[in-house]
Amino acid sequence: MDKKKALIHLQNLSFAYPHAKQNALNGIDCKIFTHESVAIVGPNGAGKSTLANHLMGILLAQSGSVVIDEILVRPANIGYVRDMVGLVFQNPNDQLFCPTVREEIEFGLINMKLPSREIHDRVTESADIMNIGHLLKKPAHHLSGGEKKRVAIGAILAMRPKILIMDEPTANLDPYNEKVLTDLINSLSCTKIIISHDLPVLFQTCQRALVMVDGQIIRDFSMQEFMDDQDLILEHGLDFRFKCKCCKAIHPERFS
Amino acid sequence: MHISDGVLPNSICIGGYLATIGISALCIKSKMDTQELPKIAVVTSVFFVASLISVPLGPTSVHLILAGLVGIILGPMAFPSVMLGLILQAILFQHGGLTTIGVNSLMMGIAALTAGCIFKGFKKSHNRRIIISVGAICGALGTLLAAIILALLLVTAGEDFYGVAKIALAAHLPVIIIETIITGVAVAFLLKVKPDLIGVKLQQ
Amino acid sequence: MEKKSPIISIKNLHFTYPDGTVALKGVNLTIQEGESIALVGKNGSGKSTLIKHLNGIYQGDRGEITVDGLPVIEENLQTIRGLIGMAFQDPDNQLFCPTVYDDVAFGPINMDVDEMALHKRVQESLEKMGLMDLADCPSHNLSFGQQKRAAMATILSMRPKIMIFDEPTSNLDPKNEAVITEIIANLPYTRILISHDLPILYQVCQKVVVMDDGRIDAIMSMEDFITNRQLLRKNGLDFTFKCDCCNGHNHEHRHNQIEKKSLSF
Amino acid sequence: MKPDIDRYWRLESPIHSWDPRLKILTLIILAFSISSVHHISTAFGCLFISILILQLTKIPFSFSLKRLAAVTMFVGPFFLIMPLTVKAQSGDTIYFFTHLKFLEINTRGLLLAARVYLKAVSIVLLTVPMFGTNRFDISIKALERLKVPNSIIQMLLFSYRYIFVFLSELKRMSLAMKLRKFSPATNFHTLRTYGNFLGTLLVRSFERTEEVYHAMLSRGYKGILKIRFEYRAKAADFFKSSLIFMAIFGIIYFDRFFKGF
Repeated sequence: MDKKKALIHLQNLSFAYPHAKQNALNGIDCKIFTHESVAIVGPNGAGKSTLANHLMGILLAQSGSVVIDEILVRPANIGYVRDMVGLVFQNPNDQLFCPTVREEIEFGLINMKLPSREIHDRVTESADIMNIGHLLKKPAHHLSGGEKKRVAIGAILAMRPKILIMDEPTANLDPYNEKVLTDLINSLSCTKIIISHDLPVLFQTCQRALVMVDGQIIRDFSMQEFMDDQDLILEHGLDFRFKCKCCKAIHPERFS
Repeated sequence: MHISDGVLPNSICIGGYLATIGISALCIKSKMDTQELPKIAVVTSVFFVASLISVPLGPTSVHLILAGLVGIILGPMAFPSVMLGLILQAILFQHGGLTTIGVNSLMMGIAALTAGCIFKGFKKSHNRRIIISVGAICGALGTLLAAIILALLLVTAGEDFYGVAKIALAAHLPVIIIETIITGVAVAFLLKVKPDLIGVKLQQ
Repeated sequence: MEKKSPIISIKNLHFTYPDGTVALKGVNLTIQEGESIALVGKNGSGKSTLIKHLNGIYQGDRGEITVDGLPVIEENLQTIRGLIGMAFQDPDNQLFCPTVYDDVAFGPINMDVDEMALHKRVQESLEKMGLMDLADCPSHNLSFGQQKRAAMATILSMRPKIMIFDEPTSNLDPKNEAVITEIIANLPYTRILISHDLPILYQVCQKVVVMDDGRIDAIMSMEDFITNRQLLRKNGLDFTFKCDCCNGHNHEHRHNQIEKKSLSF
Repeated sequence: MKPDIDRYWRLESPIHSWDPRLKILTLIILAFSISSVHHISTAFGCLFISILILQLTKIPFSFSLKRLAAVTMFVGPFFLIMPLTVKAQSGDTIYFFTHLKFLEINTRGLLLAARVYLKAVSIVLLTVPMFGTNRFDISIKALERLKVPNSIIQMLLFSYRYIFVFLSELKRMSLAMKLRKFSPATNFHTLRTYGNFLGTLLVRSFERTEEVYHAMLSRGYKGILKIRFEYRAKAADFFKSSLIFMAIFGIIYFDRFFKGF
């Protein structure tokens, strides 16, 4: 196991925002390997987004280091890092601004200065994966929440990142669209990092869970172990017991 | 594009204030029932924020003026909107001076009103291309007019400022090109996504 | 038993948007005082349009509505808007004043509440929502959970008889979700909830009104609704896949154990 | 860029405790008086008065200094342009290069530019004591008591509120663009991107206005924003104003009748 090279390697990473009393990240050590899908969970303010921002090179390590695919994240390498890592925002509206879905997907590719044939191929490919081929000519603005989300992921996917970070991918979706999206996420082959509060979704999509509290990773174990650790879940306000009560009412047979 | 404090003679500054108050009052009375107030205010804040976007121009960068687009979208209410934006800018960012809110409003507001009037004439058109081109021309015109009024105002400061006026006018020529394209693209976007926002009804 | 007159009654309501979209096609509905109603349906089925008719933001083309016995017409609007507190989905749209205090005071001021009573009401609402320390804060400085609570305080201060919530728990983390659900569940008013979040509906509401394509499709009890898989699926509320992860983890059981412990001590 | 005029409104100083109505009225008259100054020596005097008032507020000078960037950007070029373009008058000193005869440098232009700059800086510095020593909304409410129409006040307050909403929207959206490897340059792709971006902001804002307006109606809004304002002017407030009026009188007297230096 140790011989395998880590795709993402965080070493003693610490970060504090200006004027903040506490460190937002406090000595993070962690390795993430190719094709893993990792859930980052924790209460608000635990440092999940700050960690994601480090992986994108939006924030730079104040001490310690972030290494992605054996390249150290520092200002000179930002372009490379952004080729490697794609970030899907929580609110797709923050990401979509083009008059049509096609232009939306093309935007990143034009910025990468790809030839037009390649752009065309990648748009088709990404639209196929996310099942948005029928929307290409429509303005993203008029789509439903679930469709927008798929377009936002498709636009990132077309840039072919090796690592896909998703911030609350199922926020604001109804259960049906949640299911559709969860299945789509499961079909993606790249390395995935999902930040979410939604344990059921994480349970469906991830094998490994990193639990963050107060800027530290307090647990790093398999999703199954995490779901079994009820005390931990309760302690950090990630409880979904009352959702289960609802499940029970729908499916009494399963809980007999 | 702003005239700072201390450039123009006081009589012009005060005159600018009076004219701005007069025109705003006319615009508000003529067009608006009080129900529209919150809407105008929210759109004003978008333009305020948009004017913070800086566009690279060769080695330097310029901020967007958007007088044309304001006129296209708000019509007669463009003038009070410009005035509000400038008051907020003077207080929050110090872009425009306190004593020159009046003249600056006149400069941008008249340009916006003119652009709005011209665009209004073509709203009934069913041809996408015509509407987009007119939008782009309004963008150009808004900037050009504002630059001309800027130059004229600088001239009132006396013979010594003629040179500054000429150079200010010349410096805005590349900005006109930028504003033309951006306004054109924005109008095309709105036409596609929400045409009623610019008062156009396209047949599908 | 004497029959109470309904607090809301809607008869044959039709509405078409100015752009020609037909949104409501003959809605009939009565709601009794003290009921909690879950209003569900697909996007575009007319839920939001319907609730905006209750306080006269939209005026129907045909049909009539009465709220607390008053017909919803121009002369009564001000009174009716005092009776109905409406919480919108995005708190940024509900908090339009420079400070939280101003926002909470906005409703009562428009209802011509005098200065002393106003201050008391604002204090009371802020206290209920746990926002006393943030009264003078601009709302853009609040966290999302605080904004949601501030938005609720703005309607509490109007002391309405009916409260309407549009997606009250969207975008919240589980902790805040639980807090907001708790608050809504304990409000002593007639409540109408629009939400895709079945658990909160389940906790708060006893009755479900299903809308489809501008009409009322079904009215039933929450127990009936929640066991009707087909209807749940049709309205995008099918929760089943979430149950997979509850399955095998009997949280309820565990929770009972913890409670038992605390009893025995 | 984030408006932070509000940062120091909680400090305590003679300027902070000054009734906002009198404060704004007095200082705006002072601003116009500074704008009318003709002589560079008086302009220096104005700058001194502005800095004095600013120091009284106890707001760190560096905070106010940051606000001078925009003025410097607008007036800065005057220092380059005016010496070259001002028409020669009798008594002017002119430098020229023996080989570049057309390039004449007139020192009077330099003085003119300096005068404009000094005046602009003095006035810009005044906005900090004027609006930075009360919470923004209280200053605006004070304007209503100074007979600015209610409609304007409403729009100012609402715009102010939504500037923050759109600023954070703009920030998130431009970050999203940057992460998709967008780097602005002088080309059509950049302009098209900004045009679409602007269109998106506008569409989203319009949809927001609808909801905001409905939220206001729901809480009984009838077109007038009722404004509560609790200040009462005291003797000390009038005393502060009269001190400033004496300074104004001094400026005008020195500039017009004493003819500066």
